[in-house]
Amino acid sequence: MLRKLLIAVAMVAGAAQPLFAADAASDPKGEFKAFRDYFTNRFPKVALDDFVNGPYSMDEGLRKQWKAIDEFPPYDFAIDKGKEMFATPFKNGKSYGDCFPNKGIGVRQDYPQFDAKSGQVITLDMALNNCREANGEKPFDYTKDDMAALTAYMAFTSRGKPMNIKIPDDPRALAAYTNGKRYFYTRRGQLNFSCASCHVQNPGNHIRTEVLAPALGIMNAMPIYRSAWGGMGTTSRRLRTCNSQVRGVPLPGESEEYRDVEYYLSYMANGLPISGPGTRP
Amino acid sequence: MASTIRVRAIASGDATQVQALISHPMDSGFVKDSKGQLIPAHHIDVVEFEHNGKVVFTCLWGPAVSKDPYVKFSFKGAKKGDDLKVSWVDNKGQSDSSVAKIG
Amino acid sequence: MRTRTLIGLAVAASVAGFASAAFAATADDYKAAEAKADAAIKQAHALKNEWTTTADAMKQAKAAASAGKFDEAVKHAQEAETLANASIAQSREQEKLWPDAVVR
Amino acid sequence: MNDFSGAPRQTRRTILKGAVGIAVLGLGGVSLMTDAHAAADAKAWPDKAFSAKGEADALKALYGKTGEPSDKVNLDAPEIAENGAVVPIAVASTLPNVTGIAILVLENPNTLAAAYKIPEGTEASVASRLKMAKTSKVMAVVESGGKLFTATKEVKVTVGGCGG
Repeated sequence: MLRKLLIAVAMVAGAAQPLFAADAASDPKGEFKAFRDYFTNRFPKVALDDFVNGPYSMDEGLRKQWKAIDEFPPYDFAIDKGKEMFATPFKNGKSYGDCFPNKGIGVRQDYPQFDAKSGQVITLDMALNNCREANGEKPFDYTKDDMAALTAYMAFTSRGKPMNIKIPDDPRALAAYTNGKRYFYTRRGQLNFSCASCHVQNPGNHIRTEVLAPALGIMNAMPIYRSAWGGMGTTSRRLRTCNSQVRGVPLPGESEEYRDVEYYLSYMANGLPISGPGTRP
Repeated sequence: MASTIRVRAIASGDATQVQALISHPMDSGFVKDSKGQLIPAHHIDVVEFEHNGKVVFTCLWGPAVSKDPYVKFSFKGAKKGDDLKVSWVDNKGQSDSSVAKIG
Repeated sequence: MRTRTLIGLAVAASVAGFASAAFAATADDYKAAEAKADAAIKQAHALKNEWTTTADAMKQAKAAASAGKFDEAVKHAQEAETLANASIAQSREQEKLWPDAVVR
Repeated sequence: MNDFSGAPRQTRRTILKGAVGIAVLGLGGVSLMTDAHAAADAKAWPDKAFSAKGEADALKALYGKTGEPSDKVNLDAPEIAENGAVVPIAVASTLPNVTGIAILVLENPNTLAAAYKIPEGTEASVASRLKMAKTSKVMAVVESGGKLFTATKEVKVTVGGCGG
């Protein structure tokens, strides 16, 4: 019975979509323009650069509370911790800065990157753990604490810089982009939601109790201090929470799907300013 | 260990605006951990702000103050370069203090 | 709003009663039900689309089984199998449907 | 005079600290603030007021009196809290001789959330962030010239600040 019901739900959902020539082939440039047009047409009053502020760009009452909290935001402790970690050498004398261009300062907007050598998408979080392992240190947990502090500091030094994601002329890069896009639009979990169900079709609307953030620029605010967590979380933590919220079992932090969806969404946000670290309800 | 206290104190004319953020769990005593055990109340009781030997502001906080608590107030009589001392003590007897320069 | 309806339907589905075993189940009955559920869960896992409710039902099944309540254990294992199969069906549908949703 | 002395806790401390505790108790709340080694002192914490249920009991325990509404008390709180765990709430007043500000969340398990002592020279204005268990009236209380004045506003909470 359940099965029939769900299939029925899925069919209805499918039929309700506009029937474009449905194929999985990717045209990043065309999709970039369509994605941007969709959000700017739907929210003509929201300034383009304001989309990176997520639900606060959609709701006046929330925005006021955000401004009050942002006067002295709770992620300040994470920025300071990350800065200290950045300044502290590994046992071999090297440090995080040695793994990045410009010593890691003001480079957040260039991630994720497609890495031709490994043939996969490397996010900032993954680059940090790769850096640790290359220097004989153990990798950090991908969801919070140390990793969130490091990425908070790196985002802070990159604030205002426009997102700058490249899809090199390499079929594997395009495949990663397409995989991210697939993950973003695929319904999952018992509630039968895709990322897009919330963040494309319903930004600004309430779901249960939250005001949904627009997908445009959603990665620019990472990592975030989320009141519901009572602490900092990385992109992986946020994606894991999204999965659980639709009653799906989350994937491990920085899974290929998570990295690819970050690649897709960050490319869609090209040109929009880095606003992380952010606060969210 | 890094200080638990962040202070921004800015003198403008006669008044000095003070904002402080303190790293503290502020456990209410009503929340259960992942094993279903109640996390005992652990919160800051008192925060004191002192300028030139005079207490200029006192916070008395209960468990309903948010995690990593924040407070903003203004007082008169200080000038740029003065010290502002901030100290807190919690219900477990832990404490910290810090001296900030008024900017 | 469509999403509301969807939540409604999915929630309704999750609380709709599962056919409960109308017999006194044995440990062997449970083992058979568990094996079937595990196979479906394994497949859902390979598709990276397990549902949290599937995992919950399986946990309840195991707990009931270790308490010797096999009727209940079989019921929960069947529930888990049904949910796992529904998630597999969802994945299969979505393999075809997702491109329709892309903003282009 | 403000009754910030918090009798029960003081009594316990008195037992612990003997004569010193008694001496401090005798001096009362105001003298505590000019203590030579001036640092936050848990003895100043009014535990009776913080464990009180209901506005009347909380105010009685904290100030020894009840208040009356006043349009000179300005309570700035959101209509809908983005999350009950972090609700920005600010209180300000144009009343003269303000000596204290308190914030009460009437539906919280314990009504009193925070109290502030305002010595002379400090403005009658404070902003802080509070937890709210559920939708509730929030009451700002200002002590001015020995009397209490209040302002109340309902804040809707959809995600409570007490849960996990």
